[in-house]
Amino acid sequence: MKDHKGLIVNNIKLNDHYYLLSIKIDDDPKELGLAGQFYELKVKSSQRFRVPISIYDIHDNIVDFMIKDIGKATHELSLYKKNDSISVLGPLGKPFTEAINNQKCLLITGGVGYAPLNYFKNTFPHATITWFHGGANKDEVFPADRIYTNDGSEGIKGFVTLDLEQYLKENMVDRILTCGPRIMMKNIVQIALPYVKDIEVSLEEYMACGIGVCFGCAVKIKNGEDFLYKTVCKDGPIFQGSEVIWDE
Amino acid sequence: MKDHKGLIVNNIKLNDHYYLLSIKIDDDPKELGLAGQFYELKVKSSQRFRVPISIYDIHDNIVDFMIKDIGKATHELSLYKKNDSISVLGPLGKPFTEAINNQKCLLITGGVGYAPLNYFKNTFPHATITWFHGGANKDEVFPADRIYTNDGSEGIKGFVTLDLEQYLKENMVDRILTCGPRIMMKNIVQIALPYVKDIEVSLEEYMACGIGVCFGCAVKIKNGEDFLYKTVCKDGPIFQGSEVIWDE
Amino acid sequence: MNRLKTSLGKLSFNNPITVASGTFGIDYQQFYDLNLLGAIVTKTITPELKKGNPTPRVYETECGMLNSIGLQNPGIDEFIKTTVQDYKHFTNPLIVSFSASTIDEFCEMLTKLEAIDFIKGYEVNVSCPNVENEGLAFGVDEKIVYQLTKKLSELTKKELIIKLSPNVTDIVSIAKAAEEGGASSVALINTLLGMAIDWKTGKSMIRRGVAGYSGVGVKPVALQMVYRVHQAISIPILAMGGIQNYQDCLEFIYAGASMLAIGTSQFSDPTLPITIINDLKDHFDSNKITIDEIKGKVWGIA
Amino acid sequence: MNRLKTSLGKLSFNNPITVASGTFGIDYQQFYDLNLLGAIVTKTITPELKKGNPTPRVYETECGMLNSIGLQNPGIDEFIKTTVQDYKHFTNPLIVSFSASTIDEFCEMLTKLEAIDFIKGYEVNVSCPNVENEGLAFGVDEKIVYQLTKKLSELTKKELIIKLSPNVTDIVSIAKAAEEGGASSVALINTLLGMAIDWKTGKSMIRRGVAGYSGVGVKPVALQMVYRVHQAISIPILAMGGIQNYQDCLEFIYAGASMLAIGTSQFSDPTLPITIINDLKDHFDSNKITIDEIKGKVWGIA
Ligand SMILES: Cc1cc2nc3c(=O)[nH]c(=O)nc-3n(C[C@H](O)[C@H](O)[C@H](O)COP(=O)(O)OP(=O)(O)OC[C@H]3O[C@@H](n4cnc5c(N)ncnc54)[C@H](O)[C@@H]3O)c2cc1C
Ligand SMILES: Cc1cc2nc3c(=O)[nH]c(=O)nc-3n(C[C@H](O)[C@H](O)[C@H](O)COP(=O)(O)OP(=O)(O)OC[C@H]3O[C@@H](n4cnc5c(N)ncnc54)[C@H](O)[C@@H]3O)c2cc1C
Ligand SMILES: Cc1cc2nc3c(=O)[nH]c(=O)nc-3n(C[C@H](O)[C@H](O)[C@H](O)COP(=O)(O)O)c2cc1C
Ligand SMILES: Cc1cc2nc3c(=O)[nH]c(=O)nc-3n(C[C@H](O)[C@H](O)[C@H](O)COP(=O)(O)O)c2cc1C
Ligand code: FES
Ligand code: FES
Repeated sequence: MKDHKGLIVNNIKLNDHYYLLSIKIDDDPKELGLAGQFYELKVKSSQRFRVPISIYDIHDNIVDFMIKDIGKATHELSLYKKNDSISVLGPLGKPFTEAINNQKCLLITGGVGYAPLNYFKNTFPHATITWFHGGANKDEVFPADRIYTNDGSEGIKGFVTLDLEQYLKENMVDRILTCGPRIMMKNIVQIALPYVKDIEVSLEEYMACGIGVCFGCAVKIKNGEDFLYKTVCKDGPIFQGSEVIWDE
Repeated sequence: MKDHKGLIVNNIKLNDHYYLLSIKIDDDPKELGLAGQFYELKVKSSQRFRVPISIYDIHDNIVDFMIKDIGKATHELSLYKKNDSISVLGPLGKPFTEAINNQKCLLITGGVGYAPLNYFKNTFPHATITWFHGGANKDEVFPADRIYTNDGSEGIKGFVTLDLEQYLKENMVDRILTCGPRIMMKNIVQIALPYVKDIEVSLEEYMACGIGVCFGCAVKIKNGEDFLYKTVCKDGPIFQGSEVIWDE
Repeated sequence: MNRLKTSLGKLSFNNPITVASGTFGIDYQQFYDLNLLGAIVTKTITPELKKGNPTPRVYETECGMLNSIGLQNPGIDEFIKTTVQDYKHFTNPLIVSFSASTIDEFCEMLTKLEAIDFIKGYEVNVSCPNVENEGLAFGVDEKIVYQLTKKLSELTKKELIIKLSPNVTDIVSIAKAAEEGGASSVALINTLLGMAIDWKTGKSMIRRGVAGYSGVGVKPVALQMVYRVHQAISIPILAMGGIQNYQDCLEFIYAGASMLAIGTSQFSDPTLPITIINDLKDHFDSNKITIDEIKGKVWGIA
Repeated sequence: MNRLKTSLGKLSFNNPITVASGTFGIDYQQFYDLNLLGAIVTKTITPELKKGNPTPRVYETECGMLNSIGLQNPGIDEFIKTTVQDYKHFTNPLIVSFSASTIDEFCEMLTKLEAIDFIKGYEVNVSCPNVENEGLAFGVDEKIVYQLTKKLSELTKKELIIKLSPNVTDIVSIAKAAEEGGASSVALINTLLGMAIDWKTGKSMIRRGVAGYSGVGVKPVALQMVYRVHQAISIPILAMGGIQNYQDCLEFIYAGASMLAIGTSQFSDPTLPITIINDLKDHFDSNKITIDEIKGKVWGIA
């Protein structure tokens, strides 16, 4: 983890809402991060907090981020151009557990939750990966084995969890890895836990420090009969779905 | 007085510290202001207050401002480019009294205090004008009949008030008009008042509203044996030097 | 349908936007028709002429401004003779702000103002030193706020707004005292105490040292106070503190405000109150809601 | 010559920069050598484990941030066993912040901490609810601040800093109470009470509603309080509230601060404390001045 001076090498518009920002970081490529980890990007429109963005991919010493323009910071980032410099703090957080060879991994993502799993897939070519991806409409859709949209504008009409139970009944799955809206992940855990114990979820919370000192980004994690608050930025963002307290 | 949408038509660097900003304002040229009046320019670096700048000249519907880069707002303005737009509020304040034909006017200015008197001179070509200008060094010097610099790098070495008493003894002067550092104007009033009753000074104060409602820009003005506070932005910036209470 | 209609205790307004006392003057009519405002609030007047404080009196900080005007005003008699007459012909409600240094003086002022029929309400500025109480501001002491409000409420049937100071340990108890004393509404917040120093020289940027802090930097504090006061009292709230746009107004309405005042933000944008009224109208119309429907309806708190 | 040397009552520091309690943790050692700080201040601990408040707990506002962490901490025993041990080998002074809900609990905590020799001072956080006083914060009542400080000062010879809450009518009387009770210095300011609401939906941006406001927006208030407290007491001041750069530090030193803490501003720039130390060094060296020479020397006030 370092506060790097990054250099924008590319910023590609994917559609009206999504773009792919590529940042060159002068550091040992092996130190640039693992699937599930994220960076905190410094922007002008957010002076106090940085913007947490997952690693979408890494090649050589270039880190790619897939970003959805939803507000002032993510909009500002959409305007960055080649050769602009940017301060990026990372890699932060705990990664997804490594995939062992041939492990049957089911990835389930919603919207921009696609990003960290993309890097997971690229990192473990020898795992057996099946990917369900869902979104509100076709702008929210990226390559996957099964596509779901709420409005039916692409793939299957419905939530990404539509056929999940059916699929789990019919297929052997070692692990599920998921990132997306909280309600989606909550449903996945509820549906899938009887079939698959190892469900890793990637959580989000508003962050201040990003490095585990302020306890701003707390999430409720089971602790026996009780619970305790863990930090998304340092203890997470990856947690076991069975350990998260979903009702709040 | 209006909140105009101005258009930058020119921004010329005069030297390392001074520049001439020309702004086109779509309004009746006759309404754009008189010598001694000023505008409040809206800048990004100062979100609450605007920047008061005197009219340096007006031709057709273009208002020229002579600006000295001394801080964040005046620096920001130095970077404005042709075709940038800018919100300008004005003209504000009371102008210098008109010059009647052949009236012998002695203008005394210091540094950027040159600006409002330049417009005065251009406005009243039939007045008989003599101009003393002083500054710290040659960067602070602009065309005038007599030039003074503190460091002697141009013109006469010394304050602009150096030969003032001598000059007033030897020459008939109807009026003095002055703009510059407070201490300069104070000295001028002290030296010149025995010779010339009509001394108009142009005062400065930190401003909030710029239009006379907040009483932020107060200056002490004599009121019989007592005093009262008048506003630079509405009652001024032009006051009779004999009425100002200089010691504070 | 006018979705912007709102009211304080005894007064109804066409829209919820007014101006903060001391930041407004008749000169704004050069920029827009003042009748467009929900109401007009004049600068605080005092029993006698006040010269005001030495300068510098205003300073812009990173997130707001400091002011130390010192209530410069011509005194109530001159105000009645000249200043207030400028407002005679406006059709929207005129609210006059006043202050004094003893309770009796407050009462005398109110009696004088009662004679003027086109004054529709009063905003009582209790942030001034109380000479009968060690020079502490009236507004920091709930008992005194109660006494003062009680006396004033017996003297008028017009809208009586007590404007609270935020520089207190517990604004809720002060607001309650105003309510119990018979105020028909409360206004908050007046300025926080603040300061700024020139880091190069050590010079105070304001001649009096400590000054009043306003503008966007105080907004979270104002919102918190409006929320807490709204939870505790049942008379309406005129809210202010750092409002810069219609979104800020919505925050305050959700927190419990019935009416909103724009202060500091007018200085860089004289027509801002009108822009905000138009934006609010668009927002309420396109969302088909009214002020009453969302007032105080902040949620998600546990 | 080290022009940055400074001290609080019983402790000397190589430079005047420390960190604000709750905004700092050992993790910052990944960015710089923590020995470079004038001192280290740890997050407030309490007698027992505290889970903290529900989320959202943090929110960025236009001019600062809101937090409602709820003093999440493992409790003093766990702190002594693990957290504090991480700081054992630093050579700069270690200051431990703690809080409790009764005076007795405060005293018990101090007694436990006294056993640890590498703790050089205490910052007593009095912004917490006092269960013996209707749950009002300790720090709003001068009598209780006096009592608490008196008891604590009798139990230790180490630096005893009372950290004051700004949410009071008169911070000066509270600071005086701390001084009279035997505090060797005071720290100010803790967070202001603030709030933020999502204007689109009316949802509180912080789960608890009211939260602590910090960052640049509170700077004028902090500066004002440091100035007024410095005029009134003779023990030194550890100042904080919105510091973003060395210029801000100079403002606070002119107002009367001996030592400065960086809080919120670290979040976007983890090495900021070090940048500020270096900038201050340059400033003091090139101007050939020391902290003591300018401390409290604000001028131009009349
Ligand atoms: C671990 C992690 C990984 C993420 N990875 C990605 C990614 O790969 N691609 C992507 O597009 N987005 C990602 N996000 C979400 C992204 O951080 C938010 O969309 C972004 O902060 C919104 O900022 P804004 O100013 O554009 O939006 P606004 O709505 O204007 O946000 C205002 C502020 O709210 C906070 N905020 C808003 N939404 C979120 C959120 N979902 N999580 C945390 N804070 C928030 C931030 O403090 C932000 O400054 C991730 C979030 C986390 C926590
Ligand atoms: C009536 C009037 C006419 C003026 N005419 C001119 C002119 O023609 N050309 C020119 O270059 N300058 C003029 N000035 C001065 C100019 O307004 C200041 O130099 C400018 O405000 C400095 O802003 P800054 O942010 O660059 O400097 P900073 O030092 O960073 O100023 C910070 C803030 O301090 C205030 N401030 C600083 N200096 C002054 C000042 N002298 N007067 C009022 N407020 C100040 C402003 O609020 C400013 O936003 C005039 C001032 C007045 C009052
Ligand atoms: C220059 C100035 C003068 C003020 N004068 C008064 C006043 O005379 N009476 C009063 O009650 N409040 C006065 N205030 C306080 C405002 O009415 C308002 O309560 C405060 O500024 C917060 O609102 P804002 O952040 O929108 O400015 C003044 C504020 C400013 C900035
Ligand atoms: C996230 C966060 C947590 C905090 N936790 C504590 C705490 O545990 N104890 C304490 O005394 N102050 C706490 N504070 C207050 C800070 O120490 C400091 O007084 C305040 O933030 C003002 O400084 P700043 O504006 O530089 O942040 C906290 C502040 C923040 C932002
Ligand atoms: S953001 Fe500070 S602990 Fe996670
Ligand atoms: S700046 Fe408001 S009265 Fe002059």
